[in-house]
Amino acid sequence: MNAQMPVLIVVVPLLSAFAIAAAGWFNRRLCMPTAAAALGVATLCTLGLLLRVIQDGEVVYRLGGWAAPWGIVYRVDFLNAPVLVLVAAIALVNLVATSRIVVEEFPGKEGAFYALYVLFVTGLLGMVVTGDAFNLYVLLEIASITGYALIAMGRGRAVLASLNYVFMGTIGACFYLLGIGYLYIMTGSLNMTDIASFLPPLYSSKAVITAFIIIMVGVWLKMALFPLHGWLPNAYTYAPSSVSSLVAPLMTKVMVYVMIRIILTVFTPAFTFRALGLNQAVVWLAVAAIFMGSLMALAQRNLKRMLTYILIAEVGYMVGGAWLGNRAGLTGAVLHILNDGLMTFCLFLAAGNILYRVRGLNMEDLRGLFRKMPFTMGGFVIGALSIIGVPPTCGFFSKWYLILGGIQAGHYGFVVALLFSSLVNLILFFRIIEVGYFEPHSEHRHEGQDHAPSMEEAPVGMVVSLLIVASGLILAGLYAGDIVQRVVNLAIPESIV
Amino acid sequence: MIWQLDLLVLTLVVLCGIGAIMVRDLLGAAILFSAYSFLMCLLWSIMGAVDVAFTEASVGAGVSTVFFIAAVFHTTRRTKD
Amino acid sequence: MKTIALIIVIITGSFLLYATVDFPSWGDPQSPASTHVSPRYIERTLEETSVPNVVTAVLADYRGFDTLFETTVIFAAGVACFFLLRAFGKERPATGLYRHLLTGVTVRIKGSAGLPDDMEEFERIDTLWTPYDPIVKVMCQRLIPFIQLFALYVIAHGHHSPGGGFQGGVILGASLILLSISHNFRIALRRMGERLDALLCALGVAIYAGTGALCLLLGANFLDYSALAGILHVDPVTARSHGILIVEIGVGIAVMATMVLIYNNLASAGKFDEGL
Amino acid sequence: MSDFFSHLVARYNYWIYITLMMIGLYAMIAKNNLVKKIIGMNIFQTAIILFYISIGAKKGATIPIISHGSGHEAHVVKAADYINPLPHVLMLTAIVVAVATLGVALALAVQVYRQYKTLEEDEILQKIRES
Amino acid sequence: MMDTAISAKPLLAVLVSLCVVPVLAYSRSPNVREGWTFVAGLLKLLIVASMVPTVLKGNRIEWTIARFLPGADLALRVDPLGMLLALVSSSLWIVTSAYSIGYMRGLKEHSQTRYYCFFALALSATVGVAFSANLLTAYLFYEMLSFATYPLVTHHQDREARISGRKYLAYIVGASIGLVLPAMLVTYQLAGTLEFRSGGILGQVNSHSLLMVLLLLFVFGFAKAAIMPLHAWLPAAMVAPTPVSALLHAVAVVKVGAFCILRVITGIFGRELLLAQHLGVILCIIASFTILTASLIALSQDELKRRLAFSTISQLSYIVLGAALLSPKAMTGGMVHIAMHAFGKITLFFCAGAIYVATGIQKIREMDGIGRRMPITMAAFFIGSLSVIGLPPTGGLFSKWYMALGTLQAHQWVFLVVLLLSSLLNAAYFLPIVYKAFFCPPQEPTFEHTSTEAPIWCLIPLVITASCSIVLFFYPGPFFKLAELAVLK
Repeated sequence: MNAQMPVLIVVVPLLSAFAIAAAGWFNRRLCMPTAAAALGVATLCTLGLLLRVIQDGEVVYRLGGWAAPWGIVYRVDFLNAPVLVLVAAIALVNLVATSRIVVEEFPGKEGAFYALYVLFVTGLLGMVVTGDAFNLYVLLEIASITGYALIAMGRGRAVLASLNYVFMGTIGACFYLLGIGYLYIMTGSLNMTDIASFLPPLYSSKAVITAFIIIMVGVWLKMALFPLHGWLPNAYTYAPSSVSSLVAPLMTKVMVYVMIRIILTVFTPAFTFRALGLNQAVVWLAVAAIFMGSLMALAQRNLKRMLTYILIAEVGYMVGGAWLGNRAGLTGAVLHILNDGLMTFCLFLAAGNILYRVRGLNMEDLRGLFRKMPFTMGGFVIGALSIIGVPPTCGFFSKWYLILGGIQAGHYGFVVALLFSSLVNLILFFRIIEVGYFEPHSEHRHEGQDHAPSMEEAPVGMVVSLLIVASGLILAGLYAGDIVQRVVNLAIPESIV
Repeated sequence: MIWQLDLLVLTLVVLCGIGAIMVRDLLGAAILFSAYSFLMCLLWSIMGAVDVAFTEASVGAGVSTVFFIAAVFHTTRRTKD
Repeated sequence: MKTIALIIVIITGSFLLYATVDFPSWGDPQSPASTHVSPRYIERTLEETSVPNVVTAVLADYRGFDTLFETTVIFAAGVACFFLLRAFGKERPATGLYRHLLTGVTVRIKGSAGLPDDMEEFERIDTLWTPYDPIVKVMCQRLIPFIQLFALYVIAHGHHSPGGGFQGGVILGASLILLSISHNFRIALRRMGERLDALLCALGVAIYAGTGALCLLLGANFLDYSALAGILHVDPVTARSHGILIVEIGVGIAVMATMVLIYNNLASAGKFDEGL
Repeated sequence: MSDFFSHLVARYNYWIYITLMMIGLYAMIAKNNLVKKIIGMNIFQTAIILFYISIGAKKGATIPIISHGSGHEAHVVKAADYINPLPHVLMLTAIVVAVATLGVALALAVQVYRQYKTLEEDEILQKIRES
Repeated sequence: MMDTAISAKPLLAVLVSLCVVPVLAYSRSPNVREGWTFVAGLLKLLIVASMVPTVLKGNRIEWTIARFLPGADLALRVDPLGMLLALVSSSLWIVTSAYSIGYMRGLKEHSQTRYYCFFALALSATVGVAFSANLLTAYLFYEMLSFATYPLVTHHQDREARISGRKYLAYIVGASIGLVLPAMLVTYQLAGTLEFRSGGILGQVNSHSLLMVLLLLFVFGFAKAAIMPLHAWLPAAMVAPTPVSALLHAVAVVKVGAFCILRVITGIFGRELLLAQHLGVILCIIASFTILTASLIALSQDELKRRLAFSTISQLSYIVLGAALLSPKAMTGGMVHIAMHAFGKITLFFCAGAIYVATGIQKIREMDGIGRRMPITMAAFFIGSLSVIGLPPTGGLFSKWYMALGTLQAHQWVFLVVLLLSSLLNAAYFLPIVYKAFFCPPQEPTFEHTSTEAPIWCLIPLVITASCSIVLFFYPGPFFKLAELAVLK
């Protein structure tokens, strides 16, 4: 079974999705445990795979037994193994954490919800693990279609936001597909490494350059890089909280992974960073994204909406870091995929907990929360510190590498943007913490009671999950050195210094 | 294959495509889109992609159109553009 | 908005046009696409899978994993439509329309109770859409079995001619949709209930994924049909051919059920009472 | 002139696909009606499929179904005789993806209409602003 | 001669107070809670003290907790300078805990559990900074300290606390992210490490302007040291309960800021480099400016705690000045000043708190004749003042004496004048209070004859710290030994 681990990651959730869909028609209480079991197995497999990769290096799995350019292969290396662990673990924790909400939010449709949930995760895992450019497109569409449906079930403008996301997402995916078509017409192959082996003589070909740019635009659309971010804030704000804490941390991160994969594996750094000469422009785009995201976040009065804009800024971090084109920057970008996934997950989970109890996420709803929900707010504060970049939370270390990369590349605009965004994040989060800490809870003020409103935490499962994730942030920070040395460093080709 | 014929079909495809997005009636647009799909299917069978053409004929010209009509039936035919 | 769109479109378009300069010319047999990966498919499909239709072989075997997810996409879309639109709890419209079958007289009954559904003289008709066209009705009634037969042929004969599980499944689904359109929604629903439909949906894809998983249990890689040789008592190459057939059947079932599921949800706007 | 024609014949497929794609893209961005946008989306996707099929085309070749008679021992299959099947396979998948997206998009459009009683984007935004 | 022992003791010293936090959070009864605080405080002091002999022998104790970056691990190292700060802060924690009991109970403050928890957390961070082996670890604990003290500063949770809290974070965290972080990154980029080494790690850098920018970034970035113009948070933070002001704003927080600057000067730049590049003088000028200006402002303050706050600002710059003079004597003096000033200033704060608890008076002009009502408190206040001014019989004399000698050693006459002038100013803003308290008649004669000392829990600590100041006059040995070792290394 050890040899089959790469495919089990995808197949176990996939099969469970059908079981869940069927179970939804007979016994709806079976849905959640089935999904949890499947994701649990997938998480174990990803962990096993990570260990194997650390031990033996790259793992290649041939689907259907066909060799690389003819069949589809899975390729697990130092770049995607940690991302796999991240995706599976976050999906599992979120599933357990939000099981209470789901029953209340989608009565009668748990079967469909969990089937879509697991399929979404399958899609993401597949995107990360695959070594075939076209296969990635199909899995991207699975993740997208399930994502559209999940997001649309929220309140308010969710449906419209989701439809908007459908249009933008389809344009993005189609651009990606078109780019792959351009590569196919020039090389005749769909396998990533195989394409890479044909490309060097074609680096100056207009078609290849166009292919690269189209793919990048498509991927940027999907990850909501400024100025292609228009769909994201509404979609993630109005999504149900059980969904936004899954989609928001993972979708953008996986797309960043895809971008790095294409830059490094398909096109090789020699093309991206030397032949193309777009580094500076893209990093400036990222700088604009960081500034825009931070400033827009300042203008928001709703916690979740603020988080979505922070997400846009964070995308800027990773894109900028990856395009700096040096080792420190790429290390920062890859590390930030992992850290930012955890951080945003922590914050969205906390927002979900708050929403569960308070029924609103506007500033005035957050009053007195430190008294009312101390543990949730504790988790929130740790997440916030990580986003701000305070050691020993993990956010500090990725930011460290990103800034170091900026200094090494001499791109001071990027350095300034990162520092600026850290300071803005400090303001953003302490504004919320102030409201929660200083202002008395509104209900009690009306009733005229003098003090000490009773504690009213979210359900235990939700709080415990949040605290686990929060402690994960600190652990990931404490072990940042090991993660970088044992995994991330080896994910970056040696040609990059 | 005869490139003149090919060109003719291609022109028709473009015309149907433009028509589908220009006509001020959603039902009409759905039917024009169906025609577009069918012409596309012709084009592909000319190019020898029989399986794809087959699929497009059943999906694009068939089921998709039914979906469009079902959706329009439950919403509205009216459109401003 | 229009000008912005026009600018974007023109920029993108000219950018893409600019790239075509470096393309190999249309239909060039020496282009990389025709010389690198695909020749092996054409030259060795027959000996490796004994399927003459190269597209089917590549679809279900060489790149079978793509197709598994293609089917999953369709499944996901079906579940998504159900998830988005389905509104449980049947409320009938306030007035029911009933047609006396012998005379064609339409009766309007107020109140949501209405007449029982299984009466022989009266037939419930939709309040929104009440065509009465015996020609269409009878013609479709006669046609549908042939359409379905053709669909089965397409699925089964995918090895040797254009077609396969996907096309056959769509045609099969279309035949049920045709029933729903030509008669009415409830009759079609009686033929294939919502639960059955949803189960078939999952079952079809599960057949596909299950075949793959079976190969895995038999010690080969996922979707390596040659591992089925031991169970099917044939040589590995024929086992591949059989494996492809099994998979195509799964695809057919899944696609058929999903098409009906999407149609049902769209056409009744999730109420499953009155259709198109 | 003949040079131009040969160039035209060699390329016009690509040009047409770009034209169609831009029609679709334009509809998706500029159109106000949601169903029109969905139509645009499908045109966009179909155009890409056309592009892929054009990649697969091969002059002087036939459809990729290998003829195998009874005496097939001596039969040698030559790649140049058959059209490249790979793009066809890919595009079957793409068509399915397109129809799946279409289904979800239409379901969303029906929901939007249920919520706002209109399919025009500007009217919807107007209603959101008013509420 | 110099050995390095590997031992988890420094980690234990950091963790003791951290581990007690959950216990504190879950103890329902106040007595249990305070009992645990004492236990943790004593344990901490014992662990720190047990390392003193090793350090005095000139050896080091190291412990690496986690590996962060190549050349910058999360590592602790006990050396003389760190020991100095750790010793001061951990011993004063116990005293402050006792004082807190009297103060918090006396005023019936709310949320005392939270208060003790974050207090313990802040102490962990302080010892963490003291024992940091490299700049990154120091930065980590520095930030931890900033956030742990935020709930303490804003303890009252009212409008004023909110504004002060905002100011506090904006200055301290803003400066550390905006200034220290980039400076640290540039240093890392230049040197490839962030370890504190005796000769500095930037030796190979030649660019004068780059070094100057780095130095200024560090000095202003560690805003806890309250170098002007980044000092405004300190007076604002005086809204906190007095024990917080006492321990954190006389000992832990501000000393950590000054300590970090010392570390940067000795461990990152190195004395030789600063001498060679003539960077010490710039620092001296900045520090002198702060010393004089803050003293002048203190003169005009009427609220006692605010006057003490400005006095703290000026005294902190003594430490920086001492280090920036770069002569061994001055550096020793600066380092010892950490301890001397801590004991003196904490006494003063305790007194201010005791006056507030007993009478509710905060303004100096209302303090006429208060010495008759609270003789013990005001006597302690007098001793504390002497220590801060630098007069015998208190320990404050020695640190200033060494600094003065240091100016001569460095041939910087100007700064000798600054030192003397500021001492005069110190006397000018402290002694009138004492004079008025004892010799002016009270404004409200009704209280004239009632002796209203503060609760006993308040009184004992301030007596202890005041006597410590005197003891340090007679036995300043250990601290000087530590400081001299630190300078020599």
